[in-house]
Amino acid sequence: MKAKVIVLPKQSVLDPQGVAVRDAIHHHGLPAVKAARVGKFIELELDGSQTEAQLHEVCRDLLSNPVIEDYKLVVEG
Amino acid sequence: MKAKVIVLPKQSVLDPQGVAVRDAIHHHGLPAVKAARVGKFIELELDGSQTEAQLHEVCRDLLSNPVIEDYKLVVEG
Amino acid sequence: MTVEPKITPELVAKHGLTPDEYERIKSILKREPNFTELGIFSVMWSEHCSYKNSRKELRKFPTTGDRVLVKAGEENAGVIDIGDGWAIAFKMESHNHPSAVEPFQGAATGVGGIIRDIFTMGARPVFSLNSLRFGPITGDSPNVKTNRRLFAGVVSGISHYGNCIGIPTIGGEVYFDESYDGNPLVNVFNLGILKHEQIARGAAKGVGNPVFYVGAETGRDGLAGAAFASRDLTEESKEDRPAVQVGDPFREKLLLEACLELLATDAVAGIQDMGAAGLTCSTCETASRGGTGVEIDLAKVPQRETGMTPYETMLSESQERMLIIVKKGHEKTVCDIFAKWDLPYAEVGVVKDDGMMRVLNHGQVVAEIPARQLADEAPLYDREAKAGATPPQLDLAKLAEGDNHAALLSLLAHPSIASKNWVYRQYDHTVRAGTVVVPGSDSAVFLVREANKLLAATSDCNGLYCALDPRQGARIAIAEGARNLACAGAMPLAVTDNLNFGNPHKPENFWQLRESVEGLAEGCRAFDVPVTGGNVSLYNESPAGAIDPTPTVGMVGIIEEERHVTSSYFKAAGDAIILIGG
Amino acid sequence: MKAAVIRFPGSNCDQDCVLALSELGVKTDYVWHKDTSVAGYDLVVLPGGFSYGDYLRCGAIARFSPIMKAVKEYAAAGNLLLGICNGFQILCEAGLLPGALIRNRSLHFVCQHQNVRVEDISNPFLHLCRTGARLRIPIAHGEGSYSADAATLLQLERQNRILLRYVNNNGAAIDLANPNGSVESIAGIINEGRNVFGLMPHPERACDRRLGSDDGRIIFESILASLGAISLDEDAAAPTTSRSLT
Ligand SMILES: Nc1ncnc2c1ncn2[C@@H]1O[C@H](COP(=O)(O)OP(=O)(O)O)[C@@H](O)[C@H]1O
Repeated sequence: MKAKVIVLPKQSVLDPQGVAVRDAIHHHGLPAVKAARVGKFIELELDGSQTEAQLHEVCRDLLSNPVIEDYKLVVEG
Repeated sequence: MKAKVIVLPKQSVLDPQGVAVRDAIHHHGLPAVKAARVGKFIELELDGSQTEAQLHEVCRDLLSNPVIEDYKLVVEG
Repeated sequence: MTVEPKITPELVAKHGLTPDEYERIKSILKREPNFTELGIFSVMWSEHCSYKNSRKELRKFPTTGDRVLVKAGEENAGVIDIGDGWAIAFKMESHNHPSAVEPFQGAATGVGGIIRDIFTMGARPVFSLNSLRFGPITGDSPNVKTNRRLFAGVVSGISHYGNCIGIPTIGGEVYFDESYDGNPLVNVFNLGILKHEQIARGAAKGVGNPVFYVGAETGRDGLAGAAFASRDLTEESKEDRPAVQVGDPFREKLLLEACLELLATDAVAGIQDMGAAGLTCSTCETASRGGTGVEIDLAKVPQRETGMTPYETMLSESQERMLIIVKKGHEKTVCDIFAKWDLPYAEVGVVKDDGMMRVLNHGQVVAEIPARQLADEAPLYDREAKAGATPPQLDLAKLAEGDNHAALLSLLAHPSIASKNWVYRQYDHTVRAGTVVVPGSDSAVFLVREANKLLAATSDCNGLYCALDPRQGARIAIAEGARNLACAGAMPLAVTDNLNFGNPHKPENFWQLRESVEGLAEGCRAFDVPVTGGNVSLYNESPAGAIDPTPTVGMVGIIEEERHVTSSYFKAAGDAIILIGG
Repeated sequence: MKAAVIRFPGSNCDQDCVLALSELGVKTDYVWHKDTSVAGYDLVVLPGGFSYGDYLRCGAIARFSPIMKAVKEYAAAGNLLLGICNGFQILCEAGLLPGALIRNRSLHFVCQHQNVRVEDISNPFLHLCRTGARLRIPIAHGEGSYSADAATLLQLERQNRILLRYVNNNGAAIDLANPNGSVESIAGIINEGRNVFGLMPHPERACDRRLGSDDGRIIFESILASLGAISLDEDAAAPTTSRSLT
């Protein structure tokens, strides 16, 4: 059983990484990329004894910083 | 049109962040998490003028380092 | 066009302005302000920008001396002569409130802000210090966990920004005490080196000169952060906090190099960083200092987000931006240098002779305010000062006899006393190849190669002493700084300070502020060192109460001869140990 | 002889490198990352710093900057190329050296004076040292943990291409003395052609005794000597242990 967590900077917050990546892709010769945002991807392996609410708590308190980031949680299998 | 790129450390490569995340989750009181891996999530906004091969090239050459990382590319919409 | 809200007494209050202050605004404008103008006044007249509650006290500092080239308050930072045509610019600044909300970014942008203050003076930043206060970090209570998160976040924020930009952080201090529970203090210091003739001014000189905006695009970050920093922290501040500013040290590095490269040409008439209150502060202050007016058009300002209103653009606190007054005819020099460093730039306005700060949006006037009255004529207050309750006296006779050995060990294990290696190991303290005495000694010693000068620097303040007796505590802070410098082999040159206190509307807090300022002033006179500038951070107060008064002192000294350099470690077995003073 | 220090926009040890080389009497130029030639130089240095903010991975973006094409050709022709810290990361990203540098195992940036042991002197960068000599040189990095697969490591070992290892005060490469979790305590490696050297420690910060150590000089002096730019009395120059003050 697995959970996948995606953490991305909030839209209103400056994302210097995203800007650097977009510029680098342009330099690389691919102007088709209009914007880039860079966040974290976290894969958790679960033994099944957890609840989804517990996972959300971990996402909110530990894996993301609610002040500047949003997260998405997908539990699989 | 969007592309999503997930970059994760190869299984064989040390992932100190993953270990730290797992330990922190245990501390938080959720032993159900057996392992964690931490990678990057990159969201690209596209104008449609690119080919999938070009995106793969960017993923391979720029967004990931094949020596230590694997990537997954999903193009949407 | 969005319709701007109507000005109501509630809206005025929400902007932190009193009815009297609002009347004063009307008499300056000779009419009602519009929404944008109200926002502009609210940030310029916040404590953070106007020092309206503390300015009268600050006048008590000694600010003159043979070595003073630029006095406190004149510019972004004071400048001190160190001989042979060389000078230093240095200053300390707080980022307490932002760090309480988001420790990593709050501390990081604090470092960015103080570094901009220094290179705005034309100086190349060469080292930083940091002075930190947190609540207790040992134990398992929710408060303690928060404190640990704040502590770790602040240290990595400073490390991230300072290391990336390549300026060594060579010293500082960290204290842990209940009074800082939920009210962390993050004071950062930077020092830069320059030749006397390189001193740059933040004045809009030369009517007709173009005004340039350079650096990062403006977004909605930190809207009205200056006003935010001029309030107590409450539970709700977490809700109505401004969009958090995110620092980009890479951009700032480019900005630093580009600005220094530009200042080395003959193109610049004036330069000012956009710190708190961004465009607002930089336009009206340069106009006020230059005795001129400035007109800008917001439509020309590089923007990161779409649909920003004039109010938002003027009040944004996006980081890594500067305003440059360019000598007419030298526009191309500016464009070439900023293009070389891949930085956004735009000609956004012009210097006028009418004393007004005029803001246009697509050619339409959206704000028009007399610059000098906005920048320099904020109301000044004499707050009521009254000593608080006398702190409990410790009766030494009643102290229990204990195991001295165990007591010593537990003292040494206290986080405030224990080694700070965990902190300074995360700071690049050897970049620029000049650190002669690394963190861990009484003062750091730095060899400024361009000038071949050895400088020592330290930051000091014991909040507990100041809580017991703010005047005496402040004098002790100065004396401790001077002692730390002497122990490194240095003669003290000058002082910068950061006054961290609670809400000044409470008489006991204001009393602490006044006593501390007078104590610092006495200390400075005793050691014959001028104050070259600093920062005031009030409202460091949560529902549990105000912080201990913390007038942090940053002191810089010069070491005349290399053989005088001394560090505080024991060097060899068999060396004699002598105790002096007492 | 002439040296070039490449200046990426976020380089921050470029000035320190120029200073260290200049003080040894080497004429040294800055070369801008947007330039396209390093012709005429006898030594090229990729300095430390955060080349492009290091936002994706350290060195990932720098690898594609215009100057790197020239640097690769220059190295392929057998000329001396030195990558320090971020420069080492760029060399790995660019494929000029094998392996990669990942996040320190502590997840923290680490800055301290560090002992490293010279493992091999049959190269232009360390030939004035003695094998086994201990040098004390500052490190300052957040992503300095060297990582490579088993086959690569074996090859590095067999070809004597591991040039520096992190060690303790007694010269032992024990785990406690490993500041970042590098595999086999590796602090610096060289390419197969033995002309491209990457290392995490900052020798340019250890060229002046006033800064606590001048052990870094031996690296620059070795380079100069191998280019025939100086001739040294080898015994006088070769430290068997640290020459530093403390
Ligand atoms: N936040 C910090 N950043 C960098 N160095 C620090 C920091 N805190 C403490 N240090 C360093 O640790 C050493 C001891 O600090 P401190 O305990 O304040 O000394 P003292 O009490 O002797 O003045 C000093 O060299 C100081 O510069």
